[in-house]
Amino acid sequence: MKFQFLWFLAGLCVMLFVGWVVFPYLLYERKEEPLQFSHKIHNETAGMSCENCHAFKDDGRFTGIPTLSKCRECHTDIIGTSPQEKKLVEEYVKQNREIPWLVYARQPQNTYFSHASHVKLANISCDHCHGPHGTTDSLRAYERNRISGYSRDIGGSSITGIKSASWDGMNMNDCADCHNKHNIPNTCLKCHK
Amino acid sequence: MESNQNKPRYGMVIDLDRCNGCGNCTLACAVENNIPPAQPEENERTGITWMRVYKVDNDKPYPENRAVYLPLTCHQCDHHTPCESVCPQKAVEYDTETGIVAQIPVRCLGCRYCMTACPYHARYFNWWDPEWLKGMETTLNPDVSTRMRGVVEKCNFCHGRLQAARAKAAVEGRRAIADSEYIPACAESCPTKAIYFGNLADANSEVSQLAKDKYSFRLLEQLGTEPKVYFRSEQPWVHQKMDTKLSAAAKENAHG
Amino acid sequence: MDKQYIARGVSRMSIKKFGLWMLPWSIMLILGAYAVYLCLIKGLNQTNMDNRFAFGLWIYLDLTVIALGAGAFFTGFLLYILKKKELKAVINSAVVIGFICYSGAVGVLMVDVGQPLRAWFTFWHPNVHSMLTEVTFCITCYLLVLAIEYVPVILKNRKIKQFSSMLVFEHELHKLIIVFAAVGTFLSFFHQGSLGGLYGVLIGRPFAFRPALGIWPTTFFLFIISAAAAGPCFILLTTALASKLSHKHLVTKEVYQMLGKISGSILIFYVLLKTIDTLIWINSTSPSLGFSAASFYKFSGFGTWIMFTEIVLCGLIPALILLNKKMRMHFAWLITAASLACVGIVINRFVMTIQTLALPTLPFDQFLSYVPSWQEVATFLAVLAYGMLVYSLSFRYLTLFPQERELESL
Amino acid sequence: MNITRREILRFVGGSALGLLLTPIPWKALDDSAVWTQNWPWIPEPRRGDISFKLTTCSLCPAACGMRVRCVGNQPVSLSGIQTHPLSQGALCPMGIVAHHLRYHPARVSRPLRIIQKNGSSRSTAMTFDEALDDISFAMKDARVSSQTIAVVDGRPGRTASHLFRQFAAQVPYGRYISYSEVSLDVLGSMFEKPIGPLGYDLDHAQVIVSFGVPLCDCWGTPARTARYLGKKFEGKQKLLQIEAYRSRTSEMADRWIPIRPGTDAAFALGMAHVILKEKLSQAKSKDLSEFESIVSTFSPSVVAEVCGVSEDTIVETARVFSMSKPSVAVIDGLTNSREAQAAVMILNLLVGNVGWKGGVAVRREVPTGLADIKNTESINSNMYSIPDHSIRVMLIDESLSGCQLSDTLLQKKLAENGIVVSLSPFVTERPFCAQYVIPTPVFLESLTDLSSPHDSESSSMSISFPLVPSPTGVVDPIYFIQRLASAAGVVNIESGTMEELVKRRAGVLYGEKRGTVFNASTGQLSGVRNLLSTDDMWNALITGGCWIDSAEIVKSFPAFRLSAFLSKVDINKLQSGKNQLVLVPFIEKTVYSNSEISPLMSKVGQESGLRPFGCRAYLNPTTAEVIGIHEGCRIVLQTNKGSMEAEARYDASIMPGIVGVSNTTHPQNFIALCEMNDNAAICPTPVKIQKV
Repeated sequence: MKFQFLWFLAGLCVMLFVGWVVFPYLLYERKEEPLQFSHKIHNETAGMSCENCHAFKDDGRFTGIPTLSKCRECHTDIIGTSPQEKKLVEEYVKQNREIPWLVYARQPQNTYFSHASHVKLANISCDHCHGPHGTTDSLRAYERNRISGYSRDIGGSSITGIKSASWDGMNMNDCADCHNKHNIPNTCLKCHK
Repeated sequence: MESNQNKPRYGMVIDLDRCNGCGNCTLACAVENNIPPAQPEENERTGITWMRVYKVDNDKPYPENRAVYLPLTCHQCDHHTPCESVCPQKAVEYDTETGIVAQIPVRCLGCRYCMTACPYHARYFNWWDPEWLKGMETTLNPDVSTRMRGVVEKCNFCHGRLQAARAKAAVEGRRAIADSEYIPACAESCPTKAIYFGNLADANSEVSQLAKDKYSFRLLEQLGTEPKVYFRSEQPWVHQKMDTKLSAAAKENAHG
Repeated sequence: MDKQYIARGVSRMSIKKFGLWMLPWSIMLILGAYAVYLCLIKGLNQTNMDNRFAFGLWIYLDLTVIALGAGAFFTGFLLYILKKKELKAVINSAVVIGFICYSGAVGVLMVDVGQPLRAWFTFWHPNVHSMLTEVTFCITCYLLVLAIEYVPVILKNRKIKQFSSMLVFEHELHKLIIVFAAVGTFLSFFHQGSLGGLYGVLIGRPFAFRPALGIWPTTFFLFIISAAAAGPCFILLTTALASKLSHKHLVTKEVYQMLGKISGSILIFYVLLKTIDTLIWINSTSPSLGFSAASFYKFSGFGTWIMFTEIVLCGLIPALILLNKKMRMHFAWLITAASLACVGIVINRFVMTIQTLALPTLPFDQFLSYVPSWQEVATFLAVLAYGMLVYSLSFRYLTLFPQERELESL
Repeated sequence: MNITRREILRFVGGSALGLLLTPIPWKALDDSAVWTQNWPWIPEPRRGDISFKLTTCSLCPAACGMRVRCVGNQPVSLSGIQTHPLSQGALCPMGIVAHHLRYHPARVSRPLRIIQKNGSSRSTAMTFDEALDDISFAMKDARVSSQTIAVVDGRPGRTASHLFRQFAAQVPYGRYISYSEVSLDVLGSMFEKPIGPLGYDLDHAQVIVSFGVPLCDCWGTPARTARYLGKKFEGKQKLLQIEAYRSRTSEMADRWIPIRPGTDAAFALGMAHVILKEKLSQAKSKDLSEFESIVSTFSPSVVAEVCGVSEDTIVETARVFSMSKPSVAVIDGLTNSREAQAAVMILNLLVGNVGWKGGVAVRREVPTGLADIKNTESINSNMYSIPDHSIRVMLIDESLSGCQLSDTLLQKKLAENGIVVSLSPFVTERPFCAQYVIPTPVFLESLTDLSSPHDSESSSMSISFPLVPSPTGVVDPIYFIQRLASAAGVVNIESGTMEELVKRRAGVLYGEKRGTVFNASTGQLSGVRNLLSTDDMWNALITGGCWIDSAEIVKSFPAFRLSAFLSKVDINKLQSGKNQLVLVPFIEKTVYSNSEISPLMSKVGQESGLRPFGCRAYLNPTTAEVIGIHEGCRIVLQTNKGSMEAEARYDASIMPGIVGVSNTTHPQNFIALCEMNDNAAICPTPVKIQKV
């Protein structure tokens, strides 16, 4: 009898392992960014501020990750020693190709988000949602959900969806929770287009 | 539902005597809202035209036959919004901020119950996956998402334009937008200025003035859904055909 | 060769004959499966539905089969709650029919919606004001209940009985059957009703709209009662059909009588209410929305005769026949009346779904026509075929009619 | 050890329970739903900076100012410029989706040789030089056989037009053929000496008598309707629409006068008859007596019979027209016989509103700043004056869509061995007689100056400036003509790119210091005098601006002959089609006459039925019931030229006894059915109808 029960238990354990360890590993596809970028160097050594690249336009839109023209302002030619910069100048600036960044926080096309109203009106700091990435020295791998195609940052790092920080996860519930907390109306059209 | 005090309630007044049925509104709408061109098999009943111009005539024989062109779009019903209450999964929502009735295609499961509920037939189903000719997909409007087959869609007064206007205001530190900052594509594109758009909650706005005009009427007003799209015509037969208050009053006078 | 599966004391046709009988239905099912595949892969452009006729044959099918499938819950209700012991003779059959109707309906619904993979949103983000939400919840739950009620019938199979554990399980389950019957009844009352509400709430369709009693439009209650009336009739008919096809006495005359009597008494009640409701609609509801009721019947082919056929010909008349003991005793009359009653319900559901959409609402609208595409029809027939297959198998290998053994041994 | 079945069952049971305790089912459910929301095969709008650029629409001479919304450099939508003096923020249906034309399936980016073989045509790609060789060879051949080489220009008055004329002037037997608004050309040619370019000054007219011109349906400048409505509601302008069916225009018109199709000439001459009889005209014409004799047969009673209207209607219309000053009579040039056009133009001459404000405006030439052409008279001509089957090489500039000359006419003028070279961005049914197609840039890719719209009082000039590069292999019309000239050897022609030449023209205009310039970016209208430099002018013009000439009233005119085109006019001929079913085109003249339209136009045709779509026959219900045809059934239209299948549609706005036919899918099939007038335009054709 006891022995028979073991078989049941075995099945249970195997499945739990598959579900909690193997599945999450298989679910996400890791991709390296086309180019390494150090926020650290740019704001410490080059003494740039966030707004140099991530700025608002007069029409209320946010630049997000700047286009090549921004990089070109300094990197028309190689000015440093890093191989990554060499790559930037030779493969992108000189050939005038936009850098195909993999955007961690990229929302799907059906979602509308106004940085202006959150930053200018609600005075939310950038790292509240994006985390303190301003001082990082390198870019982590981009993880793509093989089924939904979303960046892992949207669903949050934990498969359970439990947030470890305010910037861990950017899906609808995260937005809704914050809106509810500050009783901002949660109507669909606020965030959908 | 919270009170809509001093919140805008966007609406339209369409002057039928000015409409020449050119179809600019339909096209401007399609361009603005990324509505794909027709599939070969598509027809008048399966096509997608958020803003649709009907030819309405007085049922008289030639040469007494008269007609007006009637641009028909979602009426953004204010009260007991028929489509909203029927959606099983909240893909339809009355936006208390603006009075606009939202349709969220990504939430929609395509049961089409809302379409049977809508008295104006202003809701359209994606019977096909959207397809654009090669290269044409580069002309899509980034402020509006494309839809997929099997979902319902409809007019939302070019909400993308409202969001853009709000963002602009936000950058300038303003919380509210001026009426002049927001106008849907159809109204903007009308060459004869037949479509007036604005805030009905503001008693002084051009639209609310026109809506009060004795020649203005609403379709199926008796249903009591308080649509926010008004029509206007000084031709008596139009009022008879649509049996409006005005024609009813006229009948009264005729009888005694 | 499959003798050991067939219940003791009853004889069934040879496996060959049975195979021949199953063949056409199987072909029908496969054809339907292909149509379904087309609809799921290419999208609903495969149907002849359109923006104006957004609901078509399939929704009509759903409303109809669920009304006819009501026999399951109602018989259960009568048997286990009201203790009408005679109905034990048909309860198994009723459960199987119920299961077929409901699973068929749910299956078709999954093809009918444009995005089946999002269907579960209804459970995750339900809009409690929507009749469709109510329908979805109740039907899925009730389908579960029916499945559970179906299990003991299967477990009683001669072969499966051999597993002792199964027998035990069956026994335990059977003790609980009354609970399921109660739950089933409760759920059914709601979704039968909300199916009626589905159209009754459509303020934008003055032809279908009905004022609310409490939170539900009158159609909510009319649908419950009409379903309750039609259910037993359908059981009666199917049983009669089964015994005709199998040349066997499956249940005693008394059972037929009882089903007929019950159905009749509910039907007469329904006809009364339906008449009152219609009068109110003609004189108050419809005019208040700016439409004279007459304006709905001025279109060729869709005159008032439909209303007459529905209420009088297929409502009042069968009700009277069923209530009249003499006529009820007469089997032919019984069958005729039962068929009429079912037809009445079928017409009612047609009027509610199809005619409502065909009628114009805007002053410049026209009366619309709609003809289903072959894909729609094939899917429709597939459900029929599926029903036939499941019922035939059940009839062959399971004990649907406990009385059969005695009646045949006589 | 051996594993029993039960053990396996237990294992499965355990893992089944385990599965429910893992995120797999829920995550899979959720993500698969998300997948349906972002299907990879559904195109996503491009992301990028939003900007607005200004230019001018080149689809027709109306030259509307356009505000182009761009994502990155990609135009995504078009809207009008509210402050624009001519277009006033209005666009037409084709204009509002013109940015799709670049992606039209019929677009060509390589020169094509088209071989016609019994009905079907086969096209093969070739290099630009190959095409050039073939054509110049044909030209040499033409010189030998002394056959005509014609350049056909649908949009005269452009810089390109000037180069075409230079070309025509220098090649032997060269002819330059233009056909902008033919009715005005007809009027012009009634004068003994040319009196300069003409235009209808509709804005200042008090009464407009329109013979079936879709004035309120995108004819001329799209802003026309709004302007008219404004005046109409103030009671300042009357529009009398004379037309067989209740078109959009007649719906809006102050009065609609339904006449039998094809009887416009009769009605106009009837009016003339009244005007002369009642001494309402002071016109001094050399051939007045001759004219009077012609008109004498057109007494109101007769005309009323022919047109199917009451006598009073004719008399009344004539009085209103001649008594209210200013007034103007308008007729569409491309769909009416020259007789009809002449008859209507005569009305303008009779009441003497030519050169009057609110009549037919006489404008001044807009200087090109290019070398003048010597023998202008000898090369300028119109299609009718060209003998049939005489053209060896015909170059048609279709690089800009707009009004088009009937293919039948072109065919008629072409020699047996004649070749047609079409300069066009598209290859479709349309240039069916072309042997060579030279691909040209399309709107938003091409740079061109635009001549004045024919419904405004004064000359104007604007520039459609490219916002996107054109695909490789596409050549500018003037580059082609320059290369062809040098290949032909005999010709020396203005050199330089389009931009250089147009810039020169702007410079000359600036030099002339006349007229005003509109600057779209500031919304300001300012006199050319007040501009600082020629660059100001140029920059204003290339960004949706325009130059408008100062109107001047012309005092004296050369003598004119009223009976010029009426030699063959015969009241009895005009009776044709009476008491029998007649076929008339039921195509909105302007809307679908454009060579190609955006696929999105399906919204106003195929998907809404707002405008004719497919092959349909529109009948008055009474007519239909007489023949026993019900809505939507398939019918066969049988004329003595051929037959065509169509879908019957009821339409109470169309005159009983008339079959209005639209064929948007294969226009040629329809044209093949119809009889043509001397203008090679469709005229009412008797037809029989059978059910399929």
